[in-house]
Amino acid sequence: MTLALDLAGIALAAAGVAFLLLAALGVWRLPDTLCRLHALTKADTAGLALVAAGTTCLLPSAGGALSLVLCVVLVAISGATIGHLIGRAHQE
Amino acid sequence: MTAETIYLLSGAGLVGLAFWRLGTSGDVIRRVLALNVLAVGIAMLLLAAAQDPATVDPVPQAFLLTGIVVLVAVTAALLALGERIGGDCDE
Amino acid sequence: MSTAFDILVALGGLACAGIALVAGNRIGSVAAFVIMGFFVALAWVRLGAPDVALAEAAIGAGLTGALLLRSANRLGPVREAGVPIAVHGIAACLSLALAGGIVWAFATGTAEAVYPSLVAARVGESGVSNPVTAVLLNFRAWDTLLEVAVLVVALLLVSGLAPVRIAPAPPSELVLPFLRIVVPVAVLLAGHLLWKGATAPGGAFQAAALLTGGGLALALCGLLGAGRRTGHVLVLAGLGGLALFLAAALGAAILTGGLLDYPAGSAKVWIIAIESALTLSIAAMLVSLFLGPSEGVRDDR
Amino acid sequence: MIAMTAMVGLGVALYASGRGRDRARGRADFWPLWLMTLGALNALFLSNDLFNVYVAFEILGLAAVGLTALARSLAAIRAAFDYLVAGLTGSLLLLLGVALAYAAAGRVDLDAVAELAQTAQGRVALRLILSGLAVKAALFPLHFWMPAAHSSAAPAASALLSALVVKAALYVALRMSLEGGVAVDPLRAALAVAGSGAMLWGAWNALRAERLKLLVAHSTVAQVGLIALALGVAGTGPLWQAAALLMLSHALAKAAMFLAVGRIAEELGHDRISGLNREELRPGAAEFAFAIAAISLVGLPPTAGFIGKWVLLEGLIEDGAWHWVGLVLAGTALSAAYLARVVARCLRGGPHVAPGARRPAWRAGDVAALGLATAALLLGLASALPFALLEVGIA
Repeated sequence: MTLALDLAGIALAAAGVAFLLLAALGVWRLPDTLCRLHALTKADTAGLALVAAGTTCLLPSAGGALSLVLCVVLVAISGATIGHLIGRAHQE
Repeated sequence: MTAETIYLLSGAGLVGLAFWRLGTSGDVIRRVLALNVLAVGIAMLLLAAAQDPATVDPVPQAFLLTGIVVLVAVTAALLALGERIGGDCDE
Repeated sequence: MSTAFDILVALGGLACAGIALVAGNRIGSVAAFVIMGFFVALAWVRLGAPDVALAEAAIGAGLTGALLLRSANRLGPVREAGVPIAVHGIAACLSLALAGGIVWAFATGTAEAVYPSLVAARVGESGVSNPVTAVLLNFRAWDTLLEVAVLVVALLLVSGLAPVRIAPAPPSELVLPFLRIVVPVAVLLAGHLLWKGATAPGGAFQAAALLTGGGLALALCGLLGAGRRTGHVLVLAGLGGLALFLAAALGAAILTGGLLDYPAGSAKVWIIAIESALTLSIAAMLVSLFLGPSEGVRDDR
Repeated sequence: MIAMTAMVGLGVALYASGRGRDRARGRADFWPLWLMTLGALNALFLSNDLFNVYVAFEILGLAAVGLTALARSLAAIRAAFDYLVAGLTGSLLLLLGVALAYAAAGRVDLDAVAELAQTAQGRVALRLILSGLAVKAALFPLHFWMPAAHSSAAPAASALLSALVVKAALYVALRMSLEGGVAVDPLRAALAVAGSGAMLWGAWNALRAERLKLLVAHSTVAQVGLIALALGVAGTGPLWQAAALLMLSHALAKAAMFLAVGRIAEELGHDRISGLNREELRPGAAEFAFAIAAISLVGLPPTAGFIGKWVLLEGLIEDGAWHWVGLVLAGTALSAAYLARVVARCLRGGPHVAPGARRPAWRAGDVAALGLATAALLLGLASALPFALLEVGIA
């Protein structure tokens, strides 16, 4: 059971890191603000959520899981808002 | 190499970088940045010095908390002055 | 494994500091500075100082970064007369020598610190079990009192200079719901950190930083009135904290005969009361430091 | 403890002076800053812990910068920015030294200084702390920020800055030198050398200064040098009392001088030295106060400056340290020279003054300047009192 949890945790965290790396690559390589934003917002939020899920699997505890969920929700909300603001500023 | 040594080196590096910039730049924001980096480097050194395998000394940590708040206050003052003189502080 | 992590964090911090100090692009260098703040916070967690790490991430990186961005926007691009290469060389040599000297002195100076045993012996009497909070608000509360005075002086200086106020952008449709979620959460978390500071990492400064963040978000969207009333309220709240701290110091001196020497048994009540006032007052002062003086202050001149 | 009582008395005197000047200008911002300056000074004088000293310096530095920036001109704000950068660099050097002291001795109270002086690491820490203090006290190679800051501030502000703020760093240096014992001798020597450099360089610049305030500011550099020299050669012997007395007398005299200069500039409408002897204006109380302060700074007999220098010279001659004696005398001669440039023009009378010359009206500023100058004079006449206080301080 623990082994399965550990494996799942590692897999989730690795996937999350891959997403984050992709996001960074996107910001670095893509040509203009909107494209970069597109790469950044989605991949970033997903990456963080995956890393958080992986961490929960590796170190299961109710309180920790709750804080991580809070963390992910806050980042998701602010990421979306910031993306929106940057996009608007870019269009003006 | 222990964590202490690594952070000791990095703290000294930050202090060195900051002094170099302070000595060579006349730009308001760069100077303010250099002073902030200097403070961070000193904080790093202090924490690394307070590191002890057995116990962690809370007193330097309290110093640093005080130092961080003091520094942000001074930074705000510096930037307010800097904005008034408009960027370059060389004659 | 953890050594590799330490090295990565240390190098990351150094690299970001380097970028922050040499980048020609203002926004880029401020961004690098903020990222350096996060690397440094990580390093401090590794060095067993989560309280300081929290404060550095929130105040050192976050708030200072915001201040720097504000000024970077106002000041425009870097204007700098080129310095002769010789000066660069001399400065670099001196800095290197200094850094080397520091490494040597710190690496060989291994005196046993005298504080841990003192603190450990008396943390039970202090009313709180987080030693950092105990040091800040009981054993060395004098430092903390002086520090609040520093904030007040900075506020005086900034408000005397009457810098340009920030003109808030009209909030767009997505921002309002965002604020409706984030600001209450920030307030809630601040209260949590404040209360938890007695037993675990956290406390007045970290809570104040969170409140400041919420306040800045409101102010930048024009929701925290830019008028004279709000400015006065903020300044009054800021001064109120110092006044209350001073009153507490004097009160404790009258009760026990020692400045900031709280009556035995009720130290926790004193500390929590002072911390709550400090949280509000530090947050108020930091917001006013960022926003500049209220209209009222400027009218007087 | 040591110079505390005298300093507070000085603060009260400045209070009166400040009030007189500020009612005229109607500046509300001055008061809180002034209060903070004095509060920080008191905190500094009473603290026995290096980290307390750092935080108190931070309050002091910010308040001093606020005072400098009060003048609101671009030059003043520029000077204030440079001042704050220099001051913060100084504080951070101090903090670095404190951190190292913590690493080397495990504690940061002032009693640890003696312990620090025993080890090489501790001496590095002390060196860092001292260089931080030197920036703050505007000691010779690190004085670059000071003349601009002191000369572009408003007169009441410069009086505070020059008389008190600069002294704070010297006071801490004195405390450390006393705590450190014999082991910090090399540091004292460095202090003395820097001090003599400052004395000559400041005097040279003061001789060449065009404007009165700039002259007085450069004279502060020179006087700080003299005090540092006294500190440096004093060691733990009785000579440190001479340094302390010089500090006090300089504080009184320099405050009087800046206030007098402020009044003179107010009456004349400028402060160019070459234009001091205008014919249509009789010399007033401010010029008189300036003259008394100058006498005290040069160190002519009845003043505290004289007693301080006398004790210093006597001690040096006893030790046979003739090169220091020569330097002190040279510094004295130079300061006499640059102050004479002004005094000679101030106290003219007789045929130079036109018969219908206007006499400047008395103002609170005159009273303050004259009062402080008289205090400097009385301090010399009653110099037994400060010495007695200093004895108490050491006990």
